[in-house]
Amino acid sequence: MARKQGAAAEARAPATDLPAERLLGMYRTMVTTRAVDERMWLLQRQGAIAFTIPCKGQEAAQIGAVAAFDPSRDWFYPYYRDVGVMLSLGMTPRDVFLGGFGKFDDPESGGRQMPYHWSLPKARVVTGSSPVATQIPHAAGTGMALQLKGEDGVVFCSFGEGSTSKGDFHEGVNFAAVRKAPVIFFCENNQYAISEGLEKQMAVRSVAERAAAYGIPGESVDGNDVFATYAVVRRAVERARAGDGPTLVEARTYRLMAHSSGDDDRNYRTREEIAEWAKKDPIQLFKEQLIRQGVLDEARAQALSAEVADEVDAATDAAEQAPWPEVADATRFVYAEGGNGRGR
Amino acid sequence: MARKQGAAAEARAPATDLPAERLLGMYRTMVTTRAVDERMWLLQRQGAIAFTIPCKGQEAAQIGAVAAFDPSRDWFYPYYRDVGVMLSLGMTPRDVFLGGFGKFDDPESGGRQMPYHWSLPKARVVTGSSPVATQIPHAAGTGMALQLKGEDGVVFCSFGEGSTSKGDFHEGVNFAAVRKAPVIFFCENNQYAISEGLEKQMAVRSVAERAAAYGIPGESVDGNDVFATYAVVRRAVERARAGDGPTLVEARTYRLMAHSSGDDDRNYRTREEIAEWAKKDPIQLFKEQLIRQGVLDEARAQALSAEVADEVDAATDAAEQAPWPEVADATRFVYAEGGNGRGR
Amino acid sequence: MAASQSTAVAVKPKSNLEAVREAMREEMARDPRVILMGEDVGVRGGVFQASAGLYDQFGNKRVIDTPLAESVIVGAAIGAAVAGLRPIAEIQFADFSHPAFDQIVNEAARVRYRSRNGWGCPLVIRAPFGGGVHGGLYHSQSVEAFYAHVPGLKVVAPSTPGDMKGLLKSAIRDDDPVVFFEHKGIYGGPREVIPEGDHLVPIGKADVKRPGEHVSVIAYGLMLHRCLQAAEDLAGEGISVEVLDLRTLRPLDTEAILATARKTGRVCVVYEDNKALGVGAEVSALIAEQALFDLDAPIMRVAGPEVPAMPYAPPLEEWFMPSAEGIAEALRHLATF
Amino acid sequence: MAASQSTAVAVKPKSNLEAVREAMREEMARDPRVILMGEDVGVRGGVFQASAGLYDQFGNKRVIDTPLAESVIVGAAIGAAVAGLRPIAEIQFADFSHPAFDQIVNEAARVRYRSRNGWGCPLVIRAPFGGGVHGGLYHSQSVEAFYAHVPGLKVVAPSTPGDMKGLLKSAIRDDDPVVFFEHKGIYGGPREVIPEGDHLVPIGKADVKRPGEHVSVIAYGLMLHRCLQAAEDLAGEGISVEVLDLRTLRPLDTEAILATARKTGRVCVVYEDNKALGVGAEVSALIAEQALFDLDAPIMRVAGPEVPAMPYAPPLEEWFMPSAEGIAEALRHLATF
Ligand SMILES: Cc1ncc(C[n+]2csc(CCOP(=O)(O)OP(=O)(O)O)c2C)c(N)n1
Ligand SMILES: Cc1ncc(C[n+]2csc(CCOP(=O)(O)OP(=O)(O)O)c2C)c(N)n1
Ligand SMILES: [Mg+2]
Ligand SMILES: [Mg+2]
Repeated sequence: MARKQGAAAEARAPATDLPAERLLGMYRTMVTTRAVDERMWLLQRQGAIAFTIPCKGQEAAQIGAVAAFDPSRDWFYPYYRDVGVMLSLGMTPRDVFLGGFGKFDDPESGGRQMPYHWSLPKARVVTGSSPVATQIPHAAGTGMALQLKGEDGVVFCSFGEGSTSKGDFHEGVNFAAVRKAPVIFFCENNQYAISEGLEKQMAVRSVAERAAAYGIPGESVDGNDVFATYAVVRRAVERARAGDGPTLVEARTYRLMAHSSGDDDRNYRTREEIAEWAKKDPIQLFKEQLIRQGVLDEARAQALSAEVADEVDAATDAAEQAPWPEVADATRFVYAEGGNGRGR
Repeated sequence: MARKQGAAAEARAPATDLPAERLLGMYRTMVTTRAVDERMWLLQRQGAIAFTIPCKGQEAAQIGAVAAFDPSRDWFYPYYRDVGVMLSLGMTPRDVFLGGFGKFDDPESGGRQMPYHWSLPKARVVTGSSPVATQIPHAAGTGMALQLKGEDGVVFCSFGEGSTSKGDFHEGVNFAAVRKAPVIFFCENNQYAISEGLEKQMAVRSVAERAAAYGIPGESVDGNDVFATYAVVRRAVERARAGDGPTLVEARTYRLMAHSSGDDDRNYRTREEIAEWAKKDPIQLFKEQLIRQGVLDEARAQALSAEVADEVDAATDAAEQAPWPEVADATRFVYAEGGNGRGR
Repeated sequence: MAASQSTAVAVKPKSNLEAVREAMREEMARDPRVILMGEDVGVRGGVFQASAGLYDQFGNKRVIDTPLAESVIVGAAIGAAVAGLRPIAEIQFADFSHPAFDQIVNEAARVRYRSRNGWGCPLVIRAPFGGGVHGGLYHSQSVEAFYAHVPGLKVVAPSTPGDMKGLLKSAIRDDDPVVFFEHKGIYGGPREVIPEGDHLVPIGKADVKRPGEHVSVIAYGLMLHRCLQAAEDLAGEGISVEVLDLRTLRPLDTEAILATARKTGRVCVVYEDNKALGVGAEVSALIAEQALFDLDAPIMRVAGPEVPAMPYAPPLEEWFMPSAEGIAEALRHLATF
Repeated sequence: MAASQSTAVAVKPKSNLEAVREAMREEMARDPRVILMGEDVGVRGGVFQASAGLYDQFGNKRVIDTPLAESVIVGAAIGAAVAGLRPIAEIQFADFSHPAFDQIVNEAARVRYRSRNGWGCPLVIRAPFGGGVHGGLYHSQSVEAFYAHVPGLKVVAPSTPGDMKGLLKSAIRDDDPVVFFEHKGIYGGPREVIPEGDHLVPIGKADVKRPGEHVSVIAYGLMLHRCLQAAEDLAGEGISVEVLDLRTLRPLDTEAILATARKTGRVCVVYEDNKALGVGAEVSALIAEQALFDLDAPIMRVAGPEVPAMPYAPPLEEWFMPSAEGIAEALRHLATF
């Protein structure tokens, strides 16, 4: 299934071990992700926050992939678009907005970093930076640390397809492969790196082909399909947990919005192309799948959307009213405070 | 032929378009390469020069590969072990020794760089550094420049198998592949990166498998066989010159000596392994091939070896007596002298 | 704008961003060896629109959208430079020059020296730097000190549209690698009339942007403008401030630095980068070595604090960057020392 | 060696290389979280034999031969550090730290700050640096100034076996990333008796290696020894030289630097790196800012010349490196200023 891309929804196989309640939770997270994403865009356009970088279109890939992990023992290196991953791991809409404003209660950085630079120690989501692909060597190292400590955690590490052009991608995946580190390298191939289409990044047609260089499995999956993504990643996680090393998974998807609030995508792609992909909207697709399975119905979906809208409104207000970081705080934690102790 | 490794010399196909005289020249270059290499080792052991890094065992790969290029229009990015490449391109034993001592007449750097940091502008051999793999992006850029200028040169770029672990390998080969730049990436897989065997660098069994990540051909060839190496590289050069882009060629060979004069290889490989590979000595093999073809006979081979020995003696003396660089010269050419003009 | 070599007439005011674009367009039109490479520099015209229109004008062979990989942007530019081209390599944000550090410092800077002039490497690496744009931690950094430490490189950081254009054109014509920093906080303004024609400003020359008698302040980039503001404010208090724009950070214009130090005897160096080992450290050390007995006050430095980088939250960002008020305060202290 | 916290008895003299090896062995034995990773650190024991025997003692899970790729050596060490280990990452030669520059500067140095203490990055990056070993251009560089510019990093460069061991042990126990430079020119000697037992030397403290009255010379690494030699030579001429060993380059021991400057009023900073924006620039700027009126002479710097790196040929290598004679000459000039 992984390597085939079903043309119609019917052709996809939603067979899964995920219970109905879990599926409903995932659907709710997807709807919340979309609502948070759209609110961030709105806040930016209103001048309330400085910057946003939308994930619209990539929600199924994110939420399907992360569902295959065990939040009680696995480690996470998500990339900036992964609102869906973070909401799945316990971050709240308010947290995301706090990051957007740069408020002190922002759990990622206390307002120090631009939005979407995830960090959530309690969920083992490791702090990230802006230079892309730098987290890939980190994920390899964390995987090796788990091996050494005899723990059975698996590491999730995501990035865009453009980021696979970078040396750190090569070095990180290669080292993980050599040491059979338990890492899932999850590429959200949304077809563009800012303005540059796939063909400017690589001479292969699928990111999964890059896996051959490392002697690890490479899987390509329809990233707009939660079930398909979940199934492929799940298999990869099982392999990693069993000691069989890393997998490179490519989720084929599409960025429905501009690259960021600072981008204008009109000079590098057509409106028709976007419209074509919008027809495959992952939330719509997941909803149809759940309705067909009898897990969801239209009324419940609408109620859920209304609840989410309220939640996002309240979260926006809460974040807006939260305090700014104090200047006195800005010099703290350049180094550890309180002498020798734990690394963190 | 490229992907098969003939067990016996007889199984190899020495069919070639290279005329007898050319073959004899290549044989002479091989013998000279070996003699220069051994002399450098001796000089280092005598304390006359500071450092050497032997190429013994890799001569066939080097001389077979470079023979496939056109010295009148092609560009070269050899790596430190490529004495055979450089002697093929017009560098003399005296030049190599001048570099060994660090004398002013050293054509590479005027005594500024350690030995084996090739540079020979008249032959379009571009200056190199010590950090490995850095020349790979350069080669990609030179290939693109040739494309832009409408020239039909092809770029030779060599490196060891350990160096394929580096980000610059990935980034350089990838960019060249995307732009279909005319570059031959030639990997001399001598099985070790200092003490580290192949399995510590990659989870694939052949460097050629790395090509799949870039959508370019990957070829693996017996690098101890001049004819086989020449044939494979020749085909790659023809493709590149025709506009069909880069090829990654792996020449499987072996480093018969320690990594360098500073290395002791006894703790990381067995004497038996070395002895096994010594049986496949590339010079011996080439000699047998040429004798079988009637191009060479034992008497002529001996005479030639004697000539080379004399030449190498004379070259050693000449380099030893050459002047040191003056201190006053050391501040020159940090920047161009004489204002705006040519880049070099 | 002392150093302009142009005699042409003036027209309407331009921004620093327009200055960059014009310099590239003119040099590409003038010299077919000049190419531009970087992420999104093609159809997108660069994320700041610095190369808008160049792709249409010069085509995809000379305006090259590269893969997302800074080391190969610089590395391939080096390979093109040694082969006779004159590449401009754009790094999207100066913060992302670090993956290319080895190619810039160990390669580009050393090509000529290590081959004893066998090869040269005429290359411009352009990078927007600096803060005040809500880009913390990684879209606001000042990284110029790393490169200003490296012999073999030239490092330029202009502050005004005339200098921006004139220095970029000089950089493109230079036979050696030039790291060209454009402060993104002043891309939009203040605007300035740029002399028309082949306007060149020489690399290596500082410029007294405002002459003064009592105190000297030395700066570059956005900080230059805050220093000018402080000088203007202090003029009302009877303190006459000389403002020296370094413009080039390697090689430093030692003569101009020592001249202003000797003239006023009171020097403050202002920079947005972290203080320790920032560019101001060298300026200060130069003066302490060569003009110590001309000084009437300690050499002050007003610079970014010793935290890893400028934070994102507005109050913290404001805290990080030296302000006109803070600079005025320091100069007042020096003047009355 | 003033700052030792150890009270144990002395035994036979050890080299700096042995000091490094002992520090790693002891810390690995003491703390199972400590691992070592790098090229050839395993069976080969490192190209300088710094880790000889550790592979046999601690196995291939804790002594890891990495692929030939510095960015992932540091990057993976960061990932191991955040996950609770305490990696020592070896860079074979400091010249090859540049491919890892982004991981060191943008990542390791900022992990704690950017997560506001959510994560920490206890990591030691060891790198042999410096010249005098016929390694030009690329096996002799001094790269410490790049890292000493970066808040979030600690940068250490000891000169004597006792300090080498005591500071490496402190670095391994530190909760933050430490870049640890070992001058390869003094790996073999001079030897010194190292206090036995758990010998720790604190990061951030300079050390007066020779007290004096007339002139101060400030240095680190191999240059410290040349300064000691110069001081010894000048003692015969009646010039009493105080020699301050910086030991830590970030954070600088401002107090110790200002104390010696105030004591003698005549300061020379000596370093092997290129002069402009080398570590001495910051030392000089600090003094010029905080102790200017205690000075009786300009602050001198004796440093490597402004060429890209130390050349290979013996006469050029000798020319590049400050010599004891050259240092003595400068100190003589200062003393009689
Ligand atoms: C090292 C580095 N270079 C450049 C950038 C600027 N930049 C931010 S996102 C981006 C495109 C990334 O594309 P991709 O990896 O496909 O992820 P996507 O944004 O499409 O999800 C670029 C060039 C960066 N963040 N880091
Ligand atoms: C970036 C970098 N790191 C480390 C080194 C030190 N070093 C020199 S050669 C070498 C091994 C190279 O192995 P390989 O690429 O297989 O080439 P070989 O020497 O076997 O021909 C290493 C680690 C270096 N020169 N550059
Ligand atoms: Mg993308
Ligand atoms: Mg090898």
